[in-house]
Amino acid sequence: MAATGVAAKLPHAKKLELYYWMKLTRTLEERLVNLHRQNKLVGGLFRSLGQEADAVGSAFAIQPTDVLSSLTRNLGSLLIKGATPVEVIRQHMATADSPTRGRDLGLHFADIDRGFIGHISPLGDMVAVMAGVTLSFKLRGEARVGLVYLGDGATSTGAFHEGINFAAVQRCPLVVIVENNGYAYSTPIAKQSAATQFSDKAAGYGVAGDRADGNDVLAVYDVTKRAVDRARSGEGVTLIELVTYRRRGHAEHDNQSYVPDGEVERWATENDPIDRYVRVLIDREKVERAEIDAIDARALAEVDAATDAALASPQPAGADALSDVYANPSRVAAHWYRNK
Amino acid sequence: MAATGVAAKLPHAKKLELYYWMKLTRTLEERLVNLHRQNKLVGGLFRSLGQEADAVGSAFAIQPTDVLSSLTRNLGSLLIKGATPVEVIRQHMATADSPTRGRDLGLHFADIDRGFIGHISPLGDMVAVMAGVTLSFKLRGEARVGLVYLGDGATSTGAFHEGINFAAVQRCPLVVIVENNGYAYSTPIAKQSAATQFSDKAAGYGVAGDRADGNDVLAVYDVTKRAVDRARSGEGVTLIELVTYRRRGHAEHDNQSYVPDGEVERWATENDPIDRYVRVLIDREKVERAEIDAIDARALAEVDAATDAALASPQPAGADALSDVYANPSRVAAHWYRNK
Amino acid sequence: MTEITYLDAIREALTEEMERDPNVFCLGEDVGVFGGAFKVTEGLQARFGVNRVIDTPISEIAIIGAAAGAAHMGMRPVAEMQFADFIACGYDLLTNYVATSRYRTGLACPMVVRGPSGGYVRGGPFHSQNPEAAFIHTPGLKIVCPSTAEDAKGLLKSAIRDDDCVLYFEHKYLYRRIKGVMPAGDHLTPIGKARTARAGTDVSIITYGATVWRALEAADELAKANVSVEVIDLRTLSPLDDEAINATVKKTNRVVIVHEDTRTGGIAGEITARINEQCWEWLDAPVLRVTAHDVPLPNAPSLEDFVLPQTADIVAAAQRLLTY
Amino acid sequence: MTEITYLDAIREALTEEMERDPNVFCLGEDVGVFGGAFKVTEGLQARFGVNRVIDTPISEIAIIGAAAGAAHMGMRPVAEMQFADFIACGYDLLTNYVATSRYRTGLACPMVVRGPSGGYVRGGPFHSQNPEAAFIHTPGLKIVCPSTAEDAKGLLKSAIRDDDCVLYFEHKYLYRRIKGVMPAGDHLTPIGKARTARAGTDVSIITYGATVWRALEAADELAKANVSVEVIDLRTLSPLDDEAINATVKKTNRVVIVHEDTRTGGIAGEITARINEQCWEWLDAPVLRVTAHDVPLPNAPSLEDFVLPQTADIVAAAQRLLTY
Ligand SMILES: Cc1ncc(C[n+]2csc(CCOP(=O)(O)OP(=O)(O)O)c2C)c(N)n1
Ligand SMILES: Cc1ncc(C[n+]2csc(CCOP(=O)(O)OP(=O)(O)O)c2C)c(N)n1
Ligand SMILES: [Mg+2]
Ligand SMILES: [Mg+2]
Repeated sequence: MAATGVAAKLPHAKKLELYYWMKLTRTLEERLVNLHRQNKLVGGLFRSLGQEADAVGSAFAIQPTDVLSSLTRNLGSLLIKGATPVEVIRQHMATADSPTRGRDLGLHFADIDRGFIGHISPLGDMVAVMAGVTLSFKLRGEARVGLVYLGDGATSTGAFHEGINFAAVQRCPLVVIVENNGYAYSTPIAKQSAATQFSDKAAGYGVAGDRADGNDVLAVYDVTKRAVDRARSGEGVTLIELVTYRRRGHAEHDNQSYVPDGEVERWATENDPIDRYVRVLIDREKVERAEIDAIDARALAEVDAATDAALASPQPAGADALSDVYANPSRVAAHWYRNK
Repeated sequence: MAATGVAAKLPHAKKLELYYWMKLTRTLEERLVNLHRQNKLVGGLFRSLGQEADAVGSAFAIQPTDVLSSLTRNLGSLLIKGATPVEVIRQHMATADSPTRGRDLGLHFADIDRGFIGHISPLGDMVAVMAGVTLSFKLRGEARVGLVYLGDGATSTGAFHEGINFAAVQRCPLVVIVENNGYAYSTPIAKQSAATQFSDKAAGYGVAGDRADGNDVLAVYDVTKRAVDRARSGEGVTLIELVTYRRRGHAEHDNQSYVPDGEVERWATENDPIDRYVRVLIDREKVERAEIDAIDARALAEVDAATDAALASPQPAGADALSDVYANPSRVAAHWYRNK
Repeated sequence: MTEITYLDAIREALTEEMERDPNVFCLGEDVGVFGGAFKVTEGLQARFGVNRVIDTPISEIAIIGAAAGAAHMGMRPVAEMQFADFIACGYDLLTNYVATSRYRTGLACPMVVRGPSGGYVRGGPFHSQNPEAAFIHTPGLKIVCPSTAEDAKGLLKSAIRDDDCVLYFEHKYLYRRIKGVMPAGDHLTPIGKARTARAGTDVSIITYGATVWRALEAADELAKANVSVEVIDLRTLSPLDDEAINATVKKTNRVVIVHEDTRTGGIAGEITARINEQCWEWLDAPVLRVTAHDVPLPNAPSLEDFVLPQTADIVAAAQRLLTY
Repeated sequence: MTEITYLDAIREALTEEMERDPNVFCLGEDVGVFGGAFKVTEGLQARFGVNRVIDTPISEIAIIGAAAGAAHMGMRPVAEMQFADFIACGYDLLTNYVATSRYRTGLACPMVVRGPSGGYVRGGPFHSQNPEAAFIHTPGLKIVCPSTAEDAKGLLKSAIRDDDCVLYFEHKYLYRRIKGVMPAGDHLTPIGKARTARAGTDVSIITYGATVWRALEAADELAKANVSVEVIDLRTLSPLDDEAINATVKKTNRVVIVHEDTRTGGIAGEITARINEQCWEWLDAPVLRVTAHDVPLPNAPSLEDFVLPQTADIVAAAQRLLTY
């Protein structure tokens, strides 16, 4: 695990922070799994197990004023951008006080002030939207950068293609991260693309291409930081492929019957991003086990507190569904038979 | 002008045929220009002036049983596939006996038996459709090949991206030709793509990429033939960039105000595909000027005859508009106020 | 006779048609090894091979375009949208290419685009849509929406044999909740013919898809008050069965149109206009609509329940009609 | 006061809004140096610079997506579709992202998507479409269709200032055929308010866009037979001006709805349903529709003329209403 380039220069506290975010991600997701099993969530649950380094290392490389658009497996990125565990749990429980007031699912939520825009389901669309977010940075001469995530599968969408090409031509300050986790639902990458690697797509758009081990949080930070710096200095788009692995099914209900025997176990035992990073911290950064335990405890305490708060949250009232389709009119009328 | 590779082995008669198709294309288009000025056409007129070699050299490389999908500037390709000058004129005049019975414009017409499917307006769509045409060849084990054309501008569409990627993954026997003619309407290629060249897009799809001088008919034949042979032998998709130049405006009404001074003239005088090929025929193939004149006369006679036939064609009756939306019901009812 | 689910009925239709005609093949995301997100195509790849059940990239444009191209060449593709919501990505291909191909150039597009549609399942705004309205508006496309297991099978078989493109919107709420005994033999439900789900004389409820079952519940409810309700299950939305619509209007003179889709621009407007044009004199009361509210479909159960039409709403509308 | 064309009125609106608000910018294919396929944006890039009039790749998905992203950040993008027909390529972005963004996550999309729509110009099936129906059905989008030069300006200025996405379908048949004198000052036509294009008492014609002028011709014709026709120009299709619709129904008790769009699934159905629900008792006759026939729009003049609604058709429908 190379801490080369910029990652090597990260202060010690920052290196611990990287661990904290990965651990918080995993702890929070494990809590969501429990709540899911208890039937307390609304809708499916999508994990980023084994991909925490990819989400965390990349989001760690941007500034608070930068904007990212997360995908299904970027809980870690959202947390770094200021989304809180209680928001995430409420969102999964579709409570009245959730970020979308119970209207949308999972990580589909946004806060421009904190700099994140959750995705929508149709894959690839956010690449086009982030082309516009970063176009606005360019037009206004702001030194801000955008970061958008998509899966290996989403590279097959027209929206990805049009979005990255638009951003490339306009030299928007956009970093596009393809999270190659081996599968799109059940579809292996060989049935998604005939390219040798996803970073090969960069040349076709005339943008910089890069590729890194997505389970090495420092390498992820490193490759992203370089791209972010390029974007900020006006050098335009970079397409980064992060190679990782989706250890759970597409969502919790998916039994991964299509995965070759032993593949998941191999990644779990040999290539868990948190385990790997703990070894780096202990072996190279000389962090004490107790310090790591303290971070673990902190993450758990935060998730516990968030759970308590979320469990106390109310469900939305039905008629709340009628507001805010438009700014004006701000409310749709209920059908007459509901006002009886 | 290199007649290397397979083109060098073309029999003499075939080499003259190449000239005939280019000349027929130009003569027919010039006739359409006249008819357009006389207000005899319905809708705009799109020329392939200066791009005849690209259309002809490529379509010449496929077999009668192969299928191509032409674009705006592929009149030559359609002629080779058996579309007749009278059909083309009728189609532009929207006559009752035109291939689309007056329903669609210009080169938007098709005949599966002769192996051509004209494009529709939304750019890029035909790449997806041709992925399906060639998928059927693969599924049925037929040794047939598909050829689809798109402009530099159309490479920016989602349909192109999804279509070529699908064909690449499925290893469909499809040849995709990007006609880089410098402009998409008024938009120069630099505002369409940041890639150095369009053939750079091949790697991103894991397909073979190639590039040729689109105004050298033998080079076009050569590069296409290689791709067609690869496709036929099961090696999948090739993306070919043909470099050419659009000497007229997007359509005849476009005054090309956006084109730098002298650019059109330079291409016209230095790089006309027909002039260049005449020189090859005379200098290298030792063709007599009289033989060339005879071909010119033949093309003109054919266009004259076609014009006469087309001018005698009737306009469709209004109510003809109501048939064949579906196979069943085969006719839509006219609104009551039309049956009064 | 054993009952099978609506979902199994779809698979049975696919299986029979693939057996019958070697030109029939399936394509879509995860339809092969995995058998589809809802397991509709489960086992088909094992049975018919990878060339007849094709896993595609995530490319709705290409899936629809490729189906059209293959259809031109005489194949009979059945394309799956993993959720019907994503048909939006192929809107241009469907409306501009597929729908116009025969009309413009004589090229046939005998293909089916199928996918799970509809709500009542806490799917949120992108996994619950009823995409029919935009396509009803498109000449050249046909649309069917089965509400029973029998029709799920019979309409899919007819759709596959139709010489034009048929959008087949199966309702995910019904997948495992509804069962039926399949008629023996080559069971084909004709496209373009509605079904009387319940005969009655006082009020007509015209609907399709999942809300057929809510309409039947409402009819039961109303029967307790001696109101005789006729429930018409449209089955095909394009082309509409004007004959069946006119017949029920002339019979009951009072109509509620029910759909799960949002109200404005939904098909109820079209049906109301046709009733106006074709049998206005027979109406004893205005045509009423019971539909979703005009908002994106929210996720929380309380919100979804509020937005979507419920049985009580249909009862209320029928009762109102009886006051005229 | 000098008259300007409908097309110049659009340009005037863009110019004034770009002057007023530095966040307003235009993007689209060929809108910059070339000034657009119809020259609507001619001169704007020279005046406002390349950062405010942006030539884009041929990428309707990206144009709409980028407009949405910029709008989130406080910009006011005006995206051009070179022909409104190509909005089909961005259907997913518009219906799934733009329309739902505020509702789901509170993110505003104040943006305009404009483009030449409509036929009567021998444009054939892909350069003549009226794409409104699919979007009327989409909660979260607004739609305006100006028929006069004054409204072309006033509605565009209002659309640019609206805090949500407005689809602005300008009619290419009217571009240079219709002129008007622009009202002085900051001329804003309110979104959501219809206009009485002609007052009358016997029959109401409800329409919008290019057919407003055909309705007015029909009214002239009918006036010769002493029939007093009221013509309502909807101006905004979403949200519909129910008040104006109800008022004219209650005044004349006889309604023809006219639209250039194909009939089935067009907005006339929606309006008919609303009239049924809101003022059925006031109708003396069924609501009639005069619309295009349900086919892709063909190219030949004889075919196009047959398919599209003509003045005589409107006259015939009004006359029929008078027989009730
Ligand atoms: C346009 C579109 N088509 C289909 C889907 C259904 N779908 C949801 S996630 C998914 C797989 C995504 O795979 P990938 O992009 O690799 O992301 P990952 O889940 O592996 O992170 C699919 C097919 C969708 N959301 N959007
Ligand atoms: C999806 C779509 N958007 C916009 C247009 C309008 N349009 C027609 S041709 C054209 C330019 C095409 O340029 P290119 O692809 O380079 O082909 P060329 O005309 O140069 O051969 C445009 C923008 C269209 N036909 N389709
Ligand atoms: Mg993946
Ligand atoms: Mg070009």
